[in-house]
Amino acid sequence: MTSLAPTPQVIEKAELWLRMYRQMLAIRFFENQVNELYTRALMPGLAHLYIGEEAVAVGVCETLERTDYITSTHRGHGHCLAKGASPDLMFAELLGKKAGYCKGKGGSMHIADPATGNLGANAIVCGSAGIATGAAFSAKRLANGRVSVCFIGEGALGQGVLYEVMNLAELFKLPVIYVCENNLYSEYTHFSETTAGDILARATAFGLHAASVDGQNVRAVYEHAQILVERARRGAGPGFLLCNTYRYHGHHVGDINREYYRSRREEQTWKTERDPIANFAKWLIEQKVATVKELDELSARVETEMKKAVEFAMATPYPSPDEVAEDVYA
Amino acid sequence: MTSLAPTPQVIEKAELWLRMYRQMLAIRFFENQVNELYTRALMPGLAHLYIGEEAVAVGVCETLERTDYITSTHRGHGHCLAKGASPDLMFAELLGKKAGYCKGKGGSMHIADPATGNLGANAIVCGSAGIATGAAFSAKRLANGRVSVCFIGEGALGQGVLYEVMNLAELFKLPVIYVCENNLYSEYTHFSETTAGDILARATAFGLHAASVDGQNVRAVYEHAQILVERARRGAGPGFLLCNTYRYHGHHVGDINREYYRSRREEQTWKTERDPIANFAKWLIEQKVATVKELDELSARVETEMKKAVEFAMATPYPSPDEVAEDVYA
Amino acid sequence: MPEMSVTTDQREITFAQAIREALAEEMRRDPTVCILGEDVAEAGTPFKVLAGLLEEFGKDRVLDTPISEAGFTGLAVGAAMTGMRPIVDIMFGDFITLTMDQMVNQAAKVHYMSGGHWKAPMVMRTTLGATRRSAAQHSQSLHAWFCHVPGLKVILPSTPYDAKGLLKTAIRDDNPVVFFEDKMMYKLKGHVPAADYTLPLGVADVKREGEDITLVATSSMVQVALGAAAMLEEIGISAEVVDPRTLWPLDENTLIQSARKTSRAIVLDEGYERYGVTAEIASLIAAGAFYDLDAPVKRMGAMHVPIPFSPPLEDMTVPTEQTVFEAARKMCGR
Amino acid sequence: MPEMSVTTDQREITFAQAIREALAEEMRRDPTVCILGEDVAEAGTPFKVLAGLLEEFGKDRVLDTPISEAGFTGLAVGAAMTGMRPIVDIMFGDFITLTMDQMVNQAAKVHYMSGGHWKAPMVMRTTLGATRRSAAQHSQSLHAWFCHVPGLKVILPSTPYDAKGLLKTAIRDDNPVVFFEDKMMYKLKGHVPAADYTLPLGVADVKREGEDITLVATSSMVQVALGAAAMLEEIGISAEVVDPRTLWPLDENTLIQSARKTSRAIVLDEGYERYGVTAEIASLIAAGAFYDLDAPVKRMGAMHVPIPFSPPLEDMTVPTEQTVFEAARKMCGR
Ligand SMILES: Cc1ncc(C[n+]2csc(CCOP(=O)(O)OP(=O)(O)O)c2C)c(N)n1
Ligand SMILES: Cc1ncc(C[n+]2csc(CCOP(=O)(O)OP(=O)(O)O)c2C)c(N)n1
Ligand SMILES: [Mg+2]
Ligand SMILES: [Mg+2]
Repeated sequence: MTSLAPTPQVIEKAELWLRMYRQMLAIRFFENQVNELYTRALMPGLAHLYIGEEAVAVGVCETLERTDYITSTHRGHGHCLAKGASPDLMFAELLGKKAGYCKGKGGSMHIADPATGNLGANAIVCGSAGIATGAAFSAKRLANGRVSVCFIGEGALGQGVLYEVMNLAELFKLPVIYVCENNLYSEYTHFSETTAGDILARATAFGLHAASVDGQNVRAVYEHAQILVERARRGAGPGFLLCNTYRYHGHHVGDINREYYRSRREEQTWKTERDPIANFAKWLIEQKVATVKELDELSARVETEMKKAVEFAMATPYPSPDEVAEDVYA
Repeated sequence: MTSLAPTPQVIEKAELWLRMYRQMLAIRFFENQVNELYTRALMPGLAHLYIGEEAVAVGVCETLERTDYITSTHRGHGHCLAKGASPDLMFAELLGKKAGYCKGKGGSMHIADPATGNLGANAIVCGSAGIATGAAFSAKRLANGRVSVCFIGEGALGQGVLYEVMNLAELFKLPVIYVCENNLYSEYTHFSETTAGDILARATAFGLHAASVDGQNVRAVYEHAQILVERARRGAGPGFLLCNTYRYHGHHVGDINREYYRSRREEQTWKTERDPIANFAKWLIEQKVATVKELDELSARVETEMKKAVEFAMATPYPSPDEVAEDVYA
Repeated sequence: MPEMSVTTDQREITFAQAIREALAEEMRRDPTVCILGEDVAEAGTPFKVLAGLLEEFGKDRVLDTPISEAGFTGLAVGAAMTGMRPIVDIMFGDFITLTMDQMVNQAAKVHYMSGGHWKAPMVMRTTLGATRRSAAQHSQSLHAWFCHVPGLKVILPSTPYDAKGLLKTAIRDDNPVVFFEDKMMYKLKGHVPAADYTLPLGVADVKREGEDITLVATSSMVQVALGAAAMLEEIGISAEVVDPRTLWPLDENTLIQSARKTSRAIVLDEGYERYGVTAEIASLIAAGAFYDLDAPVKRMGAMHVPIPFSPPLEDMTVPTEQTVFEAARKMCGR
Repeated sequence: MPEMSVTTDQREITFAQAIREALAEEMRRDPTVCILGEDVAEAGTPFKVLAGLLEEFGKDRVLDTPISEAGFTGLAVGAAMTGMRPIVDIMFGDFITLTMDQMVNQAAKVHYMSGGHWKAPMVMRTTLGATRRSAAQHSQSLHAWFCHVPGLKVILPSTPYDAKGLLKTAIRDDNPVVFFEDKMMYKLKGHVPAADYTLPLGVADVKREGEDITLVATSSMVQVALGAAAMLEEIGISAEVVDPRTLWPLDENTLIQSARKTSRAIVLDEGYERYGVTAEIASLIAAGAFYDLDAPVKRMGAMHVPIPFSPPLEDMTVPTEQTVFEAARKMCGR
């Protein structure tokens, strides 16, 4: 067994790497609980799991300050957690409980949290692109140094409003980064059937600084995001980060039989060869940032935390009937 | 005085060149009459003159068959005439008369003519991009060999739906060509203030075959359009033609004082140095396709034709009141 | 499509099957009919309504699109103008927000603006209805917007029989037609004859005859009204349930005559109550049955709130058998 | 802005000036107020309503945008959520079709969906009204759509005084507000005090008192109603003209009380009559004044046709002083 010490760069960032690893675990265990809640018919409606894509949310959000903004998608739990939300209040929201982030009114697809700069998940594909761009507009006008990150799936490339706001962002030189998670499918259709031309070119055509990255490698995501965030923050304008990734589960928790649109083999390859958590763990161990045992313990702690969060959410009450008409107007 | 004979290529195309010249004159004289009708308060509403841009409509439409489709814009008289419409029925439409192309119900911004494949002018910027793409979809499905041309101003580059339909056109390999007339302004704003990045790149990013051309040179427009039309017709997919041009008049007939958004000098330069008709006339004479006298006579004939068309339109009646509720449903 | 083999006149099929049959029959009948939408091909839509159509009609007629509601709706307008009869599938009615320009400024107006020269024979199929725990952006019933627009026709079927007959008519219609399906109704079964039939637009259907009160109900609210009518019967109130079936054209006369007969009316629709369908119908009845009404026409639609996710809250936002029963009982003075 | 120097209480300014003053005053008062739209800066909009604002407030606060109605409205939603108070300018009301997703699925719902955590204090200014010979895509009055949507507020001013006071309130409101201006009214003059004032939302204004019939009228129809009322006076009919001013919130009570007093009501609005504003108000009055009405409530809106270009046809599509006069006379039995 080799016993080389970790390199200085690794030591310097050890805390960061471990935090990122922890966040990725948090997302995975959170989503496992969601899946279980659904399977046990304890969750109202549906949910879209982020499992497999953890490195994207974590890699990007770790480059942000708490006061920076994000907008998210229907597949939003990962972004939300990575930006710092509490699992217990998230589960409460998923169950429609009053203690939830949105008092139960939003549910899985609308979690929002001003405390962590989360402007909200969005159930309209690309529905938050305008909002994220507008948050960057405010940041620039109010000169508060914030940046705004707009998470979108590659399906959102079909929505014209994306091109409208990228054009606006570049014209106004706004500090916004569009992070496109290409997980190969939008619902049950492969992206190549719906996406002509070249994805990055669609951003550079509007003048954006664009880059592509392996979305299963959290360090790579982090490094690329850092460059775009730094550029945006110093006023150099908007960026676009294409993250190539994969969702392990169905489009939503109820999408079980998937063979008609993608093979089990394909799923298996991604899971075994390109798992962002397993590969990151391997690297952390190789680099002596942590031992197997330490990582196992961390994993157990995070899993327990998620179970407790679910228990909290299950026990907490629904909103009372009179709340239905509250919050329509500010 | 040199007396070289015209080259064989020129002779071969002489008829074509003269027809194109005639069409350009027709547009210019048509629009002059429109301006006069407005000035004399004889025309209801407003109109957007095509003067200065004649080479684009003519150069493109001369590559099309009568059965091919076009869609047009608020600045649509030129496209309409170039595709073969009759000035008298157009004037009747502009005056809201029953004899007009749309029985007076459409007016300047909605002239449509099935006989010449004109799917209609459109008062929504980029409003016809979907329609033109759909016509190409029909052409492909019905295998009738037609192509579809979508005229848009550069202002339409701001509308997201353009990118949606370009993507669809490329995915479905539809025979549609988007002809973008960059006349530098959308209403009172210079295009550089509203258009980030690179225009051609916006089309190529979606996989379209794209080209840029001097829109004041009708032969150049014709040649570039021919390539794209030919490609589309043989099933090679959609194209995008950027035509750089200029409108001599205001955004609409009432836009008289324009110095706050563009200089008289700029206008003067385009008019004197880059006039598509004058320059084409010069070339026709140089190439011995026609003499000065012949062109002058042609010009006089066309002008007279337009005056007669106006007279017809002035004399013809308005629709009767009961027609108001007709044509709502087919 | 196994249901095709059942040919007796007692045949019962689901609402989803009825839709699918209508589409398949019209596609067989007319080669210009095609379907465009997100996940309509292999997946047959998330609601599986179109399952099997790809296999029968192929990729040229059942086309998966990018997530570009405006784009493919616009494409359909142009295709309709030039010889096709496209059917666009807008997965959730909430997404019609993205198609309003294509539908309202283009499709609805092209016939009129061109002086009758062009027409746009297309159908938009989309959904409505809450109580699926889908929250505010996947639960709206926005059909009132389209009803407001001249040039469009608007259909809201409430049974498999109506769905099939009206959809076939819509596809053959030369105008842009919007067809709203209640998401919660896809599994509802009902009698649908195996033989070919169509139903006319603009003809209301009396789903249940009664004497004491008229319940005008659309789409999802028809079953609610029938349930309430059954409850009312138990306390001796005879309710008539009238389903306009198409909101434009609208069979005013049948609605008004029913209200004149019963002298009382409640109008039920799952769209927002304010400035919606219930307002139009209530004001027509209030005027048309002015001299016969014993009580003001009552309107019951969705509560004026974005649809909440939380189940106990969501359930409060739409009329139920119980709330309709109570309103009717009160109106009848019991 | 030369009109600013007139400070007597008799000051008369145009509708356009009133709008501009409201904007300028609020922009001075609150640095987070900014304006986004097409040709709003140097050009001050095609209607010249914003002339001078760029000069006073600069390019950072009066921003020309590309022709991207969805994009810049969406941007405004996000800006509103994060500390700005944007005002978006949608040149013609017909183009709101392009903004429906941003306004309805985003702006209107974000406060509720987030459990009250985020809010979107923004104003959309846009136009309505026909008879400008602008044809079907530049003449619509589509405000009924927004009225149908919980989470939005909708204002339709009919005088310079109302316009200024209501716009200032709209800008200070913490919700998304849509403000519809009648294009034909920009040159209408009226009294507007020089001193700062605001007007509350949800309070109707009786523009003229009367005894025999109530004319409820919005926006462009208020002047029509007043003209008709003057004609009616000559034949001895006293008409009350009530302007709701804001359609959401809606001052139901004032409308109903007026109808109860006069026992007859006509509701006038330039939107399409079918499934529009007149339906909502007529059904409210029919129910609220049920026991006091001598005749069915009459609705007068735009004819159910796309607005035609041809002047003699276009003029037939909207209510006029003459048609309102005749309807009212008939209703009063003359
Ligand atoms: C405007 C709109 N159209 C359609 C849908 C239905 N829908 C929900 S998620 C989805 C696919 C999104 O794909 P992608 O953006 O790649 O995200 P992913 O689910 O892969 O994370 C679709 C079509 C929607 N929510 N919004
Ligand atoms: C969707 C939409 N937004 C705004 C307008 C108002 N408008 C009419 S023409 C025009 C400018 C169009 O510019 P461009 O496309 O360059 O065409 P050009 O007038 O230069 O020929 C604008 C903003 C419109 N008609 N439609
Ligand atoms: Mg995807
Ligand atoms: Mg231009």
